[in-house]
Amino acid sequence: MSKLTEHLEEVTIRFAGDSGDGMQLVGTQFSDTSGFAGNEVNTFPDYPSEIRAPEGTLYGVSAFQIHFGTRNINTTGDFVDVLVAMNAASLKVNIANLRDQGIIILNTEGFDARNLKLAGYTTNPIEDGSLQKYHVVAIDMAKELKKGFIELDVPSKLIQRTKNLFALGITYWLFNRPLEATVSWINKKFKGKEDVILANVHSLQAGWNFAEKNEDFKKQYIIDKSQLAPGKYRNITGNQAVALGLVVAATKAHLPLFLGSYPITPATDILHALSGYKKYGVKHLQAEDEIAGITSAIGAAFGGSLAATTTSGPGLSLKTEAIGLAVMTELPLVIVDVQRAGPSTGLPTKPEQSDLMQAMYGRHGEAPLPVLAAASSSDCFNMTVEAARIALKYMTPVILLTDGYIGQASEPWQIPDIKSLPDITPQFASDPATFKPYLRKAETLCRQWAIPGMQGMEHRIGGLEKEDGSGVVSHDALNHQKMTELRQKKVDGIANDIPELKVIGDSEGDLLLLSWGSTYGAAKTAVEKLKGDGHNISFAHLRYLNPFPKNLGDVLHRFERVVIPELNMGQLKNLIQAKYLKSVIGINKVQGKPFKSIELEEKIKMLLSLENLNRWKANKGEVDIPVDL
Amino acid sequence: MSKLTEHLEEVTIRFAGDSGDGMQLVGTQFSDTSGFAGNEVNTFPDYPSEIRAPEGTLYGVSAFQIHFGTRNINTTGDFVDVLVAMNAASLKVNIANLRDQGIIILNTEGFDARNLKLAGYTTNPIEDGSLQKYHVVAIDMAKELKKGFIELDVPSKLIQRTKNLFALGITYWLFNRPLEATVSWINKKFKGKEDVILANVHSLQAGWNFAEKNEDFKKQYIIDKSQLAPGKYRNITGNQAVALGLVVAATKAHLPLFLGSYPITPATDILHALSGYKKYGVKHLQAEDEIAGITSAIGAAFGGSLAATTTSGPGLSLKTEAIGLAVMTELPLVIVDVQRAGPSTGLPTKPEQSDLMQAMYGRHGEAPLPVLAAASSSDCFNMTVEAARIALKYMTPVILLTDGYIGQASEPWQIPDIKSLPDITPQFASDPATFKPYLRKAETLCRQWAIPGMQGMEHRIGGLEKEDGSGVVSHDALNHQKMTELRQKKVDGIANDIPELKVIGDSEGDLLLLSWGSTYGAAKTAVEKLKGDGHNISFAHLRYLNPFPKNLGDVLHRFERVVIPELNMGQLKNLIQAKYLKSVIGINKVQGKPFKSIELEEKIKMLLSLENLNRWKANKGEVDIPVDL
Amino acid sequence: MKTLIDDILQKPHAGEMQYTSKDFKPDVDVRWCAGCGAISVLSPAQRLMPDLGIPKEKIVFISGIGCSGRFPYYMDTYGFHGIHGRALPIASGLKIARPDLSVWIVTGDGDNMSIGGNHFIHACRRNVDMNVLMFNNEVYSLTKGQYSPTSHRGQITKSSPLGALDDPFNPVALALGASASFVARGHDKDRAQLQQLLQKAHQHKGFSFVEIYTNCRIFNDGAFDLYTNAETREEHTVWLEHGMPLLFGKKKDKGIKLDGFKPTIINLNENGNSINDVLVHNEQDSTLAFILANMTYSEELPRPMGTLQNLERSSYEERVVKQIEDEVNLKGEGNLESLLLGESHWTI
Amino acid sequence: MKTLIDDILQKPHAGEMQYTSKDFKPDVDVRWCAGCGAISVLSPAQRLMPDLGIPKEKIVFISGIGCSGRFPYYMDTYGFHGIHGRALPIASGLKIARPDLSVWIVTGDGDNMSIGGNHFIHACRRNVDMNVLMFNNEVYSLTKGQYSPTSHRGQITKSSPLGALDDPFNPVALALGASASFVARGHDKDRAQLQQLLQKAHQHKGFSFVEIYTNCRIFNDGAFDLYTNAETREEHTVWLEHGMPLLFGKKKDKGIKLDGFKPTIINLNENGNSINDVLVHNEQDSTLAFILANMTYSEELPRPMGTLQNLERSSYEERVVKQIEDEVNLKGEGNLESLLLGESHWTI
Ligand SMILES: Cc1ncc(C[n+]2csc(CCOP(=O)(O)OP(=O)(O)O)c2C)c(N)n1
Ligand SMILES: Cc1ncc(C[n+]2csc(CCOP(=O)(O)OP(=O)(O)O)c2C)c(N)n1
Ligand code: SF4
Ligand code: SF4
Ligand SMILES: [Mg+2]
Ligand SMILES: [Mg+2]
Repeated sequence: MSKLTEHLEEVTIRFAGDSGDGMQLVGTQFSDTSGFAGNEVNTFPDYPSEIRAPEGTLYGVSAFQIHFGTRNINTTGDFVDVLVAMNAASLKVNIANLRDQGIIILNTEGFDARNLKLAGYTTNPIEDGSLQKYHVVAIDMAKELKKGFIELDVPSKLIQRTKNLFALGITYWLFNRPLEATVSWINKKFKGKEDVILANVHSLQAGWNFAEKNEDFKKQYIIDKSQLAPGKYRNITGNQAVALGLVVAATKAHLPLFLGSYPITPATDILHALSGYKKYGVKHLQAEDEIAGITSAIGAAFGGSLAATTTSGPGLSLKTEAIGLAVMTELPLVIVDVQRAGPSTGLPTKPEQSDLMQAMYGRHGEAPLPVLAAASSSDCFNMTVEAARIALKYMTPVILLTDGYIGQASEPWQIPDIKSLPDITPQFASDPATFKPYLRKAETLCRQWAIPGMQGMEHRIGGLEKEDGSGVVSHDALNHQKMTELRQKKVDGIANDIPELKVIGDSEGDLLLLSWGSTYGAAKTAVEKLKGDGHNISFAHLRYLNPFPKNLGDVLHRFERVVIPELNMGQLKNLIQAKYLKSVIGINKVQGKPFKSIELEEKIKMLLSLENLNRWKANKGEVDIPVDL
Repeated sequence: MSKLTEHLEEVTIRFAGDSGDGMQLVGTQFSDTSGFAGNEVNTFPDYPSEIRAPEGTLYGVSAFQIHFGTRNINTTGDFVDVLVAMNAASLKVNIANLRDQGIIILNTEGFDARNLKLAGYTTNPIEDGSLQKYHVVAIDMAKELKKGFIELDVPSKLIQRTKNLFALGITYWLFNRPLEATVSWINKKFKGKEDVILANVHSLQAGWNFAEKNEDFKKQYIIDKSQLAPGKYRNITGNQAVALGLVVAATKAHLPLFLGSYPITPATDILHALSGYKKYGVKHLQAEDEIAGITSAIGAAFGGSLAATTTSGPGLSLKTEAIGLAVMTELPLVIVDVQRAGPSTGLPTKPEQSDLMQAMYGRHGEAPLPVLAAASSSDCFNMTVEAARIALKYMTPVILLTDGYIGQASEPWQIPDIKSLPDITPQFASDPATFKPYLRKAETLCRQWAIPGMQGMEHRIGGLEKEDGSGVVSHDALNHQKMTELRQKKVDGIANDIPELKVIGDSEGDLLLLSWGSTYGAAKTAVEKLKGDGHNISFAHLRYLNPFPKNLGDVLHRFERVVIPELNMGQLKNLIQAKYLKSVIGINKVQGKPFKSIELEEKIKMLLSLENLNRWKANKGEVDIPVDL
Repeated sequence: MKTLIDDILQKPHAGEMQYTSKDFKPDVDVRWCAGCGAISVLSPAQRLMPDLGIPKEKIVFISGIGCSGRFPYYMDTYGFHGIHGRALPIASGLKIARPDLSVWIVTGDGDNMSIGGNHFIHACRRNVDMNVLMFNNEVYSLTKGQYSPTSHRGQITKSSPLGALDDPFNPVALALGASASFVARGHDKDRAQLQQLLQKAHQHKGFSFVEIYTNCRIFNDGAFDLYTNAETREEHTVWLEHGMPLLFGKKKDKGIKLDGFKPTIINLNENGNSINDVLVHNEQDSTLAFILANMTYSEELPRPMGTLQNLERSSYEERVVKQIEDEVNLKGEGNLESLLLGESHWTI
Repeated sequence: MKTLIDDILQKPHAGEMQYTSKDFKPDVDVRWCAGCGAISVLSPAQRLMPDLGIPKEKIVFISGIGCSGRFPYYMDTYGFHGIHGRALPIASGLKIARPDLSVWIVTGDGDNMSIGGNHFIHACRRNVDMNVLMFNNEVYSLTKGQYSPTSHRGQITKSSPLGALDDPFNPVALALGASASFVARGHDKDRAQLQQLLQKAHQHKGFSFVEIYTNCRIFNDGAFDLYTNAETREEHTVWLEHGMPLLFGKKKDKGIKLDGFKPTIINLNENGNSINDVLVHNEQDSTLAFILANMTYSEELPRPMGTLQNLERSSYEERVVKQIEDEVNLKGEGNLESLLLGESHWTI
């Protein structure tokens, strides 16, 4: 039986099941295999916030979404094309986002009376006609698996545990994916447990075979390879990328790396990764709290390490006072904040971009420091290295903002050639004769770094105001004014050392869409779509929030309207209005979810209407679009 | 011998000496006596930052300044008219601020070789002619005192310790002040120690007599009574006023008062005062740190107390996370921040206004809360009561900003009639049948307060996002959006419940001077002076920083230029530019000192020049005046 | 100084209090993992409540963050789910402000001993009358498995893939060092024992600390099996009861004897050993409590369970109330007018 | 993994180290009040430094905030004046990153036991090799006189005008409960003793805690007079020295005897008491240390001074280094390229 094939540009598939169903595992495999196959990929794991909720419940559903295609894959996909649902709860939770005519691959075993009840279905959706607008393939996976295993001597309990690979096999057939990568991963992962390997490989193959034979699967979909730059690639999450970025930055700066941290969702993975890098000489202290996390890092920085601390909102709040100390002592320190939805404990597993104002201003006194933000999972690597570069070059703490979305989402990352990355030069003092701890370099205003062990440069620093140059404690009025200004100027001056803002599209005109952080993906996709549809719109993305790129003011004033989409109530909007007195239109969403590109597309389309433009002009820029995402 | 008298409008006197010289004591007496005499008074104690620095050193000088007069006494005085200097160091440190032709009353004993050396004088200023432009009265106080005591049987050590009262007596003569108030204070203070009373009273009188007889004192100065509203008055510092405000607010709300706090300069006096109010039923916990301070207050608030926590910058930083919890749980809480110069430990004994941005935005997530600021020492009372009113009426934490200047400075305060103050009504839930913890009142959006002990309203709250109404933990996307907006709207809505901004002077025109917090005094004085000189300038003062008064936008846009003086790098300027897109001219000073009114006067005069206005217009509002105070 | 609170407090409980444990179960799903030790602590707690004879509106459960932090949601009383590590100061503020309430804290080994460690030792010292149930699972569970301050050296977790390098706290020893007045230990596999300990903690006036070994099925399964499983626990734990000899073993034929300060095991069937040689527990002896506490991580000795220390001492909030009363008795109730007038004032 | 730090570290000290205490005195005024106990600790510390045989660029003094916090300014070594309560984690980070340094912490009873309490107990547990000198003056001095966690109940201070209601920590007992390996106590009136204790603390590998009674002239003058003044201290303190009997009194004719766990006083001139009845100190016995620690607030017993406990245990930073070395020995030094490649990658 030969089947039809169809070429597609992009697809979004979502594996959903109970927490125990192994959806994260098959999701990761599917995404790696898609990478191997030469596609652009963007993935997002969607864990329940319970550790292990009761089986079959709505809040126990675990899912993994993969968006892949030939080009322009910047988000994890607005709508799902193919939904794998291992039980009724996972269907219920995920169907809202399924595209009409989308494919549902169901495991009927998960739709028994108990499961239906737990999911809150009064009738079985497989039978009650409610799924008519989708293409449903209902499979009794247990039964199918048993068939395939008849000739094998494997315990049936083991077989049952490989249903997820069966489902994966089906999807591999659907997108004509090779099985090799997953097979070799299984062999590596379960090395020594022959029956486990056998069961898994067999199930994977059985899934493929099942789909090939089954009449409900009418077509295979082909997604052409992307035009990617030649090189080595891997899938990487933002959190992994931060960990690697720190190791690479330390290497390029020829410094030991020290991490002082305290676990907190969704930042803990960075700690996990670094705690495994012992053979790279990484030292870490899992401290008793966030304050000890950052202050131990400050101690290590005083001793000459590239020091870092990683956290999320509540932890950043606790580090507030110590960040001020790092500002005053002018020690290099990388502070990574993987933002989550607040305030307070908030929605701890959900992303938001609402720590920007805190990163900028969340300290008593005038305590300026550089703030950067990563645009995507793989960009976390670049921006971490950049944060370390700035910290070491300017002797300053730097806050790098990522969030729970890009922290946990993954995308292919072109692995850099380490040797080709530029060196980072720490600002060590060298001459005891002229040494003073607060003497500054004229160009950067950075002070000198003399660390214990350097003979003849013994000195004392701390949180009290210092005399310019000598670093001696000073309560002098004019000195305080001077030092306050110097600290500000040092940070402001970094604007000369970072790339200017690039505008994609016309460099002036009606409307500029300006994104920052993880909204990059959705914004970019929306812009490309709108341009494809013939709209005139320009786009820029900010990675540097403090200082802003030098040309930002110019860029802004060259547009009639500036639109900023943010996962907060308008924090960047606020900063920009304050600094450039340029009215900004905010698109704001605080729902614990990233933007869909379609949401932005529609908002912007609305804005682009002549009527809206006129209304805006008539109101002197005071029309905001309502937050109704 | 009868002497001349001269009438003066206002005078600034400064008592300066070694830490052990009792300058704070006589300063307080002088200021109380001036209040008794019916003058307006403004005083500032100026302690050394060391606890007890070595005698005679420059950094051991302790001073107390009193500015008093018939009208318009809003600051502690830009320049000193009369300086009492008990030793060489105190002359050295304080002479810079003495007006030409000012009077110096010196104790020659403090100008011996050792003292001169410690003060860094190579020649004796009394003799070397360097004080020519002043009117110097050099007195060997020890000798004079001994004379007077000849007939008394008092140990000479005791006599020596009353030199400060001798000096006070001199100044009382100089301004023709009655001795009674101080005499009765001495009697009360040293009750039971007859010889101490004797010695002190005698010295005071001896000082008066000395001045009356001495030829160097040619004139007595008369300062006419002020036109004060009839009523009872006392001198009060901002910190005392906060303590009293809390007690009064609790009384008017019929709630017990709870303070959870941790000592920190310059806020500790509030804790000191409240810890002495046991017989008013005040409970306080001196906690193990600031976090325990605020969280214990949150616990007390949960239990139905009017709860407060008091601190300064570093402490506010530590409370960051818990403030977010109070925002999320929507519990009433008064947070008082007596600002000091930062960042980090900074200049811990010096005032600054640099915690405004932190008060506004120093929390992770979107965590809005009301921010108020007191304008003067006595205004601390009003704004504390107001903070409590808002906290209880809207079920929200409120940050009240004062600073080390008004916290420690004192001025006469008309003691309010408690009965005439309006009641405050806590928002207690009443009906278990309809009770839900997050049901809101339509007008205020405040939720209901059900406290343990209320039967049938058992419920659970916490830091996780809540479902609207029910208060049950919710991770729902749209609910989070809704709750985030509700929290914001609740705070924004308070704008309808606070006074509109009053403009003094024309309600539109070229230039509006807008002050906030403790800059009030200097700004007001400068404006009155400028108006007196015929300049056209309008003035307004902000007590509400979040939300702003409803009419602020209107007011701002009615002026060509808005000038904001702040003891920071432009924080209110920032907020206003962000919100109203109105360019602001900042006058910024970060020197650990309040503004002098003359500084503001001069800056504004510069701005009022036609040339400056034109330049400003030409530059579309982008001319800022340089910070060179 | 009568306040609105007094009105609320003095209102008597309407109707009769005929509670059963059901009255303390709110209508919500328990969202701990199946088999989580926390679930086993919930039912003794719910069963104890009716015995307290306290109206449920006067009972408050306060927690920090961690799996244990959910506890208040499962108790139909007043509840406060605080922030990480701060349950104790929240509870202290509440209890000082409201001595009429029965205040319970549920916390974890991370919440209480890591980020909350300072509040813990100060609470021990201050002796506010409240009861702490610390769910010790020797791991951070809610954040998915990092080592905690009670994890043992070498423990492999997500943040110690090569083994943790820290030595653990011994929570009961720390509590003793901080001079807690009531210190006890129980575990999730014996609910009756646990209920008894909670009752004792409640009865004790002042700060009561109960460490509870709770199994984390997911991140540290079986950590306490030796001490909690029915098959092994008799041999590997010793129950401490005031006035009773320290006997253990399936047949209660082994005892703890002191050799100087050193606890050793004697077999009652051997060498003419007799029950008279066996150490008798005394809850009021702080040194003994410390010796017993230090048996905790011993390889040879059984692990002590039950009440290590139970001292009488006035509670902090009593002292607060008394200081106010004494002052009022001495000087009369404060007059607000004269407070405002201050030391000196004048009239215009 | 060679780094620039290695270069700095391996550079030998230029010239000979012939230090005297003067070399450790920077050219600044000491700004403590005349007669402050802190001043008396400064000189033994400065005198000790030359004896350590460590180049001064390898010595670091770290402090928090309080009067004690100024200490680093008076030591001509590297120094860090941290924020309130955080000296210990700053020091821990430094020492873990830089095991080659000699790290000293100077802190106060408020800095270390109040806001810094959590870091203190974790430092005790973790055993990073550093030396803590805690200046205990039983008051917050820098903030001008509030009660501290070591103030006694009833103490009148600015924030307890009617008397403090808290019972104090016993710092050495708390350290023992948190399993600190080296715990000692000295005071400001005997500099020779103090210098000896500091030397011992330095020699001890791991975390060393020395509580130092320091008189605050201004806010708590004379708090320790009984234990520190030459006239009374012999009668009111007992010096602890390993292997030595616990004798005290002007004529050393009184001794501490244990009655069960209870220390009692015996007079060697009475009732046929002999030196053999007197308790002999053993620094390595944790129970004894706890018993001695608990003598602290006794009305009758002399206050213990000297070394309460001195245990050998590997230091935390040693374990960190060893874990890295072991891993490198096992798997070879990390290859950054392969780390970046990760578990699976592909080539385009
Ligand atoms: C300020 C802050 N830091 C970190 C976290 C993340 N966090 C939540 S629970 C937890 C540890 C919980 O451990 P434990 O108290 O042992 O509770 P368990 O989950 O094991 O019951 C951590 C680190 C947080 N919520 N808030
Ligand atoms: C975060 C913070 N909170 C509070 C303070 C104020 N403060 C400075 S020192 C101190 C107490 C110091 O007591 P202690 O450690 O005993 O030092 P001492 O002055 O007695 O030597 C306090 C509360 C501060 N500087 N920072
Ligand atoms: S993760 Fe562990 S502690 Fe948490 S609920 Fe599950 S079993 Fe219990
Ligand atoms: S206040 Fe006390 S502790 Fe501080 S320097 Fe003076 S005497 Fe020493
Ligand atoms: Mg735990
Ligand atoms: Mg102290």
